[in-house]
Amino acid sequence: MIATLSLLPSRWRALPHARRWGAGLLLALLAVAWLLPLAMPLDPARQDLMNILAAPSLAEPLGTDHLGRSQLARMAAAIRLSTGMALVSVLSAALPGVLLGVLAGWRGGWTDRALGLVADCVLALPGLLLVLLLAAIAPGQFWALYVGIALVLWVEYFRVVRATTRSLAASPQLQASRLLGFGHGYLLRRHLWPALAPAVSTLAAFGAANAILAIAALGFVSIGLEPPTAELGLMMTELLPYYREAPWIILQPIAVLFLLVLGCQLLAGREPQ
Amino acid sequence: MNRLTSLLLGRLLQAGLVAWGVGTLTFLLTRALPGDMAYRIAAGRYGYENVDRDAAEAVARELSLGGSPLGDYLYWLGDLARLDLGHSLVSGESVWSEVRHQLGHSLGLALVAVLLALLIGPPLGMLAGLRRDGWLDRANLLGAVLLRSLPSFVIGLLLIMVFSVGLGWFPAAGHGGAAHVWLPALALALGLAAVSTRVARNAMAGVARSPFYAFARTKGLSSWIAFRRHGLRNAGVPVVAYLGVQLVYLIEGVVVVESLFAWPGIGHALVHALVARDVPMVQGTALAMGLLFVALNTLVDLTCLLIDPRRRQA
Amino acid sequence: MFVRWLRATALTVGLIAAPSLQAAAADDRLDVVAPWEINSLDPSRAGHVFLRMQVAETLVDTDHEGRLVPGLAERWDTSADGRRWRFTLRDGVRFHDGSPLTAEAAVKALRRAAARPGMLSQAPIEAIEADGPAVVLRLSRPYALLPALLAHSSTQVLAPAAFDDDGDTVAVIGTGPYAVTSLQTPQRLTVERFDDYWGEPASIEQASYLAAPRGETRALMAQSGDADIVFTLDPASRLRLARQPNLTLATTPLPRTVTVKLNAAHPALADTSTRRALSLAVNRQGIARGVMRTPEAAANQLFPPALADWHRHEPATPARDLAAARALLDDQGWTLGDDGIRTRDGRRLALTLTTFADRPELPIIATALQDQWRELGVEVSVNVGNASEIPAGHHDGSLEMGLMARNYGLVPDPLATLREDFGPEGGDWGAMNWSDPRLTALLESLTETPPGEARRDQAHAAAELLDAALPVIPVAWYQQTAAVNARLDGFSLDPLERSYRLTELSWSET
Amino acid sequence: MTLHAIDLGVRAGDDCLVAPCSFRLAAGENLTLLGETGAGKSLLAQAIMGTLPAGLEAHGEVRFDDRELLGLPPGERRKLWGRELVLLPQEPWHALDPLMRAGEQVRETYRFVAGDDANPARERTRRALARLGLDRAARRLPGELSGGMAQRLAFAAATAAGGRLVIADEPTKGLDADRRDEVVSLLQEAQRDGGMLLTITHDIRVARRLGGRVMILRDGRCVEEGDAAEVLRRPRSDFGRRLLAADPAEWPARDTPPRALGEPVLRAHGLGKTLGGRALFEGLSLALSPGEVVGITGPSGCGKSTLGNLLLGLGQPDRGHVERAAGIAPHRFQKLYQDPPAAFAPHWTLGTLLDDLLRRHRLAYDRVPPLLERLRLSPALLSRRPGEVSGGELQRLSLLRVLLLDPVLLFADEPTSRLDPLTQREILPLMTDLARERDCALLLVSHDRELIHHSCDRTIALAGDTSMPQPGLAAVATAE
Repeated sequence: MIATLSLLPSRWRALPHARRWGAGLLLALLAVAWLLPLAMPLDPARQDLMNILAAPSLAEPLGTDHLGRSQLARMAAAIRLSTGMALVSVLSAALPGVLLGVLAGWRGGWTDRALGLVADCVLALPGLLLVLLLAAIAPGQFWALYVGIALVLWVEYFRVVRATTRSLAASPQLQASRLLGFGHGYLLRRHLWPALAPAVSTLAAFGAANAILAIAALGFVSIGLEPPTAELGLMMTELLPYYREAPWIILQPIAVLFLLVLGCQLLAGREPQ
Repeated sequence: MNRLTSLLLGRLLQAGLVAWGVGTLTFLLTRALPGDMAYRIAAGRYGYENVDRDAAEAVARELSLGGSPLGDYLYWLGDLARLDLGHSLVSGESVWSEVRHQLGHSLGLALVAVLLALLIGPPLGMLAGLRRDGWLDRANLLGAVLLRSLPSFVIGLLLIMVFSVGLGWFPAAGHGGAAHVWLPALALALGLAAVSTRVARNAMAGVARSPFYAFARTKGLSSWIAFRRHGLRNAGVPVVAYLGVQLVYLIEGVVVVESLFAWPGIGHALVHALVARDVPMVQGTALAMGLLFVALNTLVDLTCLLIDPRRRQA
Repeated sequence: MFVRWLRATALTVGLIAAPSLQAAAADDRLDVVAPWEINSLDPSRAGHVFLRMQVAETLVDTDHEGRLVPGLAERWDTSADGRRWRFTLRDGVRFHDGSPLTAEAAVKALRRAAARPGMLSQAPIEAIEADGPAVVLRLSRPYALLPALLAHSSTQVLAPAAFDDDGDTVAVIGTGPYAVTSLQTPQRLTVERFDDYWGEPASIEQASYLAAPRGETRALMAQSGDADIVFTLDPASRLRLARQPNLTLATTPLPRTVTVKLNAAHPALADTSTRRALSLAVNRQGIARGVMRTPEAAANQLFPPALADWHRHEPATPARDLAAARALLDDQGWTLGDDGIRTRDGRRLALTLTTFADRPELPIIATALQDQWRELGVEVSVNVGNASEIPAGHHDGSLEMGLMARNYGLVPDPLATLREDFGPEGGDWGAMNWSDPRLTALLESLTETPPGEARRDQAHAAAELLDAALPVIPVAWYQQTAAVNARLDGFSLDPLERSYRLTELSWSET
Repeated sequence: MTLHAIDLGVRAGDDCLVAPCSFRLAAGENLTLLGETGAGKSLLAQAIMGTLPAGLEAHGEVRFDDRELLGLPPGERRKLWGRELVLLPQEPWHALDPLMRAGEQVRETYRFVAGDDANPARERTRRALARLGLDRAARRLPGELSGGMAQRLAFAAATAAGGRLVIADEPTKGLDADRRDEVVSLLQEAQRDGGMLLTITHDIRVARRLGGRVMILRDGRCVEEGDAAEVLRRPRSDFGRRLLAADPAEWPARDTPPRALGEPVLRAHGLGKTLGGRALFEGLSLALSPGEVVGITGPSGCGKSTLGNLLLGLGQPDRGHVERAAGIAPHRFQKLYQDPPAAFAPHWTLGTLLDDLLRRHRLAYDRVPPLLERLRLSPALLSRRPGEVSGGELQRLSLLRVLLLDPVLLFADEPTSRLDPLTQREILPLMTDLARERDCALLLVSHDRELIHHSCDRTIALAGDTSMPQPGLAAVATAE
């Protein structure tokens, strides 16, 4: 799903080595999340209070959590929910960011300065205030948290897209295409988007991870808790107290997030500038 | 010098807009939030044990909630304009004194964290950038990705277990002596360093491949002098510029690290104020954090001007 | 040459850290860490911290067994009709600023406490006056619990200089064995021994209080020696700290019960048998062992053993009886749907359980109950919000079920809290849309009967009534825990959580 | 003091990039390596200097005085840089640290390479800059220097440590005609006091002015070698002759008959433009009629490109106005760019871009093959991306793209300045013939007066101030 974002006309063979690893890693994660429940009946909410924090065994490959629930089931559900919500957050940050960035870079002049000022102000507002305002308006809704987080993250897309668009707007390739009689749509599709795609997909990769970590931070100050749903960020907070008693438990959500970030990072191929 | 004045004017305008934004947002907070505010404030004041109807009614009378929205809004902005932030509904102290006290602690923590981040991130990043795709570069990438996927409270816990419980070098939490600032600042710094190290690595890799760096070497300068006189400064510009954007993570990290290390900072206060719907306090802390962010960004802009003389003439 | 650069940075970091090494180890100050923040100086808001740190004192005190003993008041007596109380103050007591304790100061403190939300406002007080060395309180009707209310932290007596002219508290000048040296709200308080204290002075010179909301942080501070005493350990850390050589662990049952408050007006919760079914479906053993990590925390009745008069010994712990619970619901006409949730004439048996995260174990218990009631066929959605949502929901009728930890030891005698919770129109933290005339009568007569055999029989009768009707379902009892550094002697836990008993502590010679 | 290369060649793995060749250089002498881009000239210089990129190794022997350079360990080799071997980099305005003042970049060579103390270093820098007429530029940043000034500054910085062997890599690339003589005199100065000069260039006029010995390279093979005077008059090798013929000065005189000028497609009245506070041109009026080839020439920075853009309507003149003939579709006024790849969207194949154009103007595909034939382009090119095609081929493709729209006016802005002489010799006449055949007015801009003289019907010469910074540089300075 992150892979589709890059939109580069590249077939699997053409993907350089690192990106193939990245795409493979992401597909593996998603496969586990979506295919596992089909293979074996898993109930992320079924508890067994007599068998809490059990070590990984054949019966329970990932052990049980502090309420005796199957960690395998919860991890699969958590991956599904978190990657889905991260995608919501990334899209709700990328769409306004890219559109406003192109507008600012293209028009220049006072639109550029006005949008730049708005972006700087949103960046200066404590993100936490925005997220909590949204979380309070729609209590118990996960999407509200993720959209709240996106309210802060769109500025990063805006800045990168504006810089690229501004440099391209004055370039000979655009002037030539305009002279040849092509309209704005064509210029966007042929010239602008391929130049923006790698930068945007890199930011998307890191945006997804930041969204999940932000949920973990919110869960740490006990906002957005919604038992019994399994969410990567919140699991890190819930399983934190058992870091000495059952260290493998809290490592699982962190390892999944690490693989997710590494996968996106390799896939995007470039770090955010 | 008009570049400098236009920059400062821009930042002043931004500060004004941030103040207006915070004022409006917190005003919305008072009006739009479901859940009875009076009850939450009473719970915040007297502890949830002895909150009951008459306690909540006493608070409601005191706040005189209600009245026409627009009138209140203008009245609210009027207060803000006069920098009269009112009194915290929970502790009764004047918001300004509470914020100054907490802002001082948070500012200290944030500055030490940024300093540590600058000491850890960019040097390692630049070393990795000099020898592209060497073992240090790969380790740097993996380390940065690992740190970016660890929530700051897990980093904090690991630090306490190693440096405080294990080695006993630093106190685990709380504040008081100078030694108390190190672990929370390091927990914040590692998060920031993970980002700045990759920015420094890319900048250095670009500079190392540039023609002026090659010419500095073929002129006869040793690799150390070439790095010190040409590499450091050219790679420094993007690192310092990226610092401005990075502060967003600093503010978010402060909230978690402060509550983990029991540090009386502003992030911690903002969370409590929001949960207890102590709106004047929310406005005071949010305003302080916003203006802190604008001030740090202005600092970053000035450093960029210092490092990059081209910007002065442009 | 880069190595030179890295060595230089490592050196500077080491230099700055060096002086801090000694500071942490050798200070002889008693460091106390607890989860509760000091959000104000006002006795009615943060009085509990100043009482526990023995900075301020109340007219009536309690001994190790929880019985009322003279505090700042030497003795007290009541008029024949029980409506006029006279508390004679101890003489020769000085405030920390040297000013003497006068009846006027005590009257001023009590009037402030009665005017603000808190326990004293429960009593039907008509007037409070000073009469020579004594304080006189006139009531509109007899109220035997008055001495118990005067043991509550909100009634602590501060010096006149502690308040500015419009009544706000500007300094905490008490009469306790320790005086405040520095106070940084909301986190930190440092105190030192008050030499001319009226009682026997403390042996430890300096002490400090730090509020650390996170359980993990407190546990690690105990382990690293930064904190000498840590209160309220989270279950997971408790097991680990028990194995630490330099720490001893103290636990004591608390008169606090985790209960589920039910809205008896809700169609599904109106009849007793449904409430009984819900109670039978709760796996109390699992929650006690799995979540609270103390098997004896399983609550078979509302009142824990710590409340000697009210706790009934006979009923064995009701093991989970899912079959009986299902049978009860079947009799009520709740037929099991194909999705495993019961329905009755078109309505699903779906309820919302509201709880809060100020006490970290409550959301976990809520999740456990959610699954256990799902096995019974009841769909429960958990809403983790702010603590005030339960009293707010009680008044606007929107609350369906509320999971909370009710402290019946707010005042040495639980009767005051019970009259508030189970009165004719219920209580914010007690029954909702449920009342029983027999219980109301019992609670009324209990206020007049002096302590003794007759009082205990009435208490047991009231307890039986509550356990039968189940306006609130008891789930688990609380344990107060503390980790104490081995270099301290004479530590004991106060079951009423009124005092940290710092004066009884001393550095061990080892 | 001698430099003796014996069978010096460069290989990448097992395929040979530069075939082994030998040459000798003594004190006071100079050798010029002449050839097209990609002939391996730079690789030879890098082999001697020791700056070959990873994966390439030098073979054979290079004896500098009595030391064999190829065998030296890299650490020892680097000690020679600046002190013994001096490399003048290509495009010096990129080779100077953009953040450091000009004078400082010279002083640091005296201070850290020559090892002078602070004061003598400052003094010697001042004197060196004064000698090169750069005393006013000491405080300026590289971004504010013109191409010529940047070249002289790089020379001062590189030779400060007293290196005897000076290797100049494409010293005149990106500079216009007037600067070329300045550079040649600069290089000769390095050679005068007993130094040795090895110059790498594709410009025959530079080789002829430098004199000394010449070696002509083609596809990594030494084709001819000898005295400059003799080799550059009557070259023995066939490639040498074609290389000589490519110099615009040698082009045959135009023999096209004068033709009756039709109704002008475009008129300009009293055009005036000021840029950066300086008036580029005033009161300029002209008319362009179909099939006419008009040249605009002048020193760099005199506003040639700006005038062309104004005529094409890509900018607003400060004074006067441009008037187009009525009834001509706007897309029949087209432009060719100086750097061909910059005019194409880099991410798509050329075929895709061409199909877009055909679809946009609803043209049938059958118009393309004859044009491909006429422009000597193989259809296989269409399946490649702009980055995977040579500059010459790409310029011809942009010509094809423009011709599809039967242009009435074509503004060619230095179309061949980035191309090799042979490619230029082939493309420019093609361009002028096609314009005449299709009655399309061609406006040709170039700083090479010989080229304009041999191609155009009439010429507009613009005067200009030489101290204007390089156009490319100005963009760098203002980049945010």
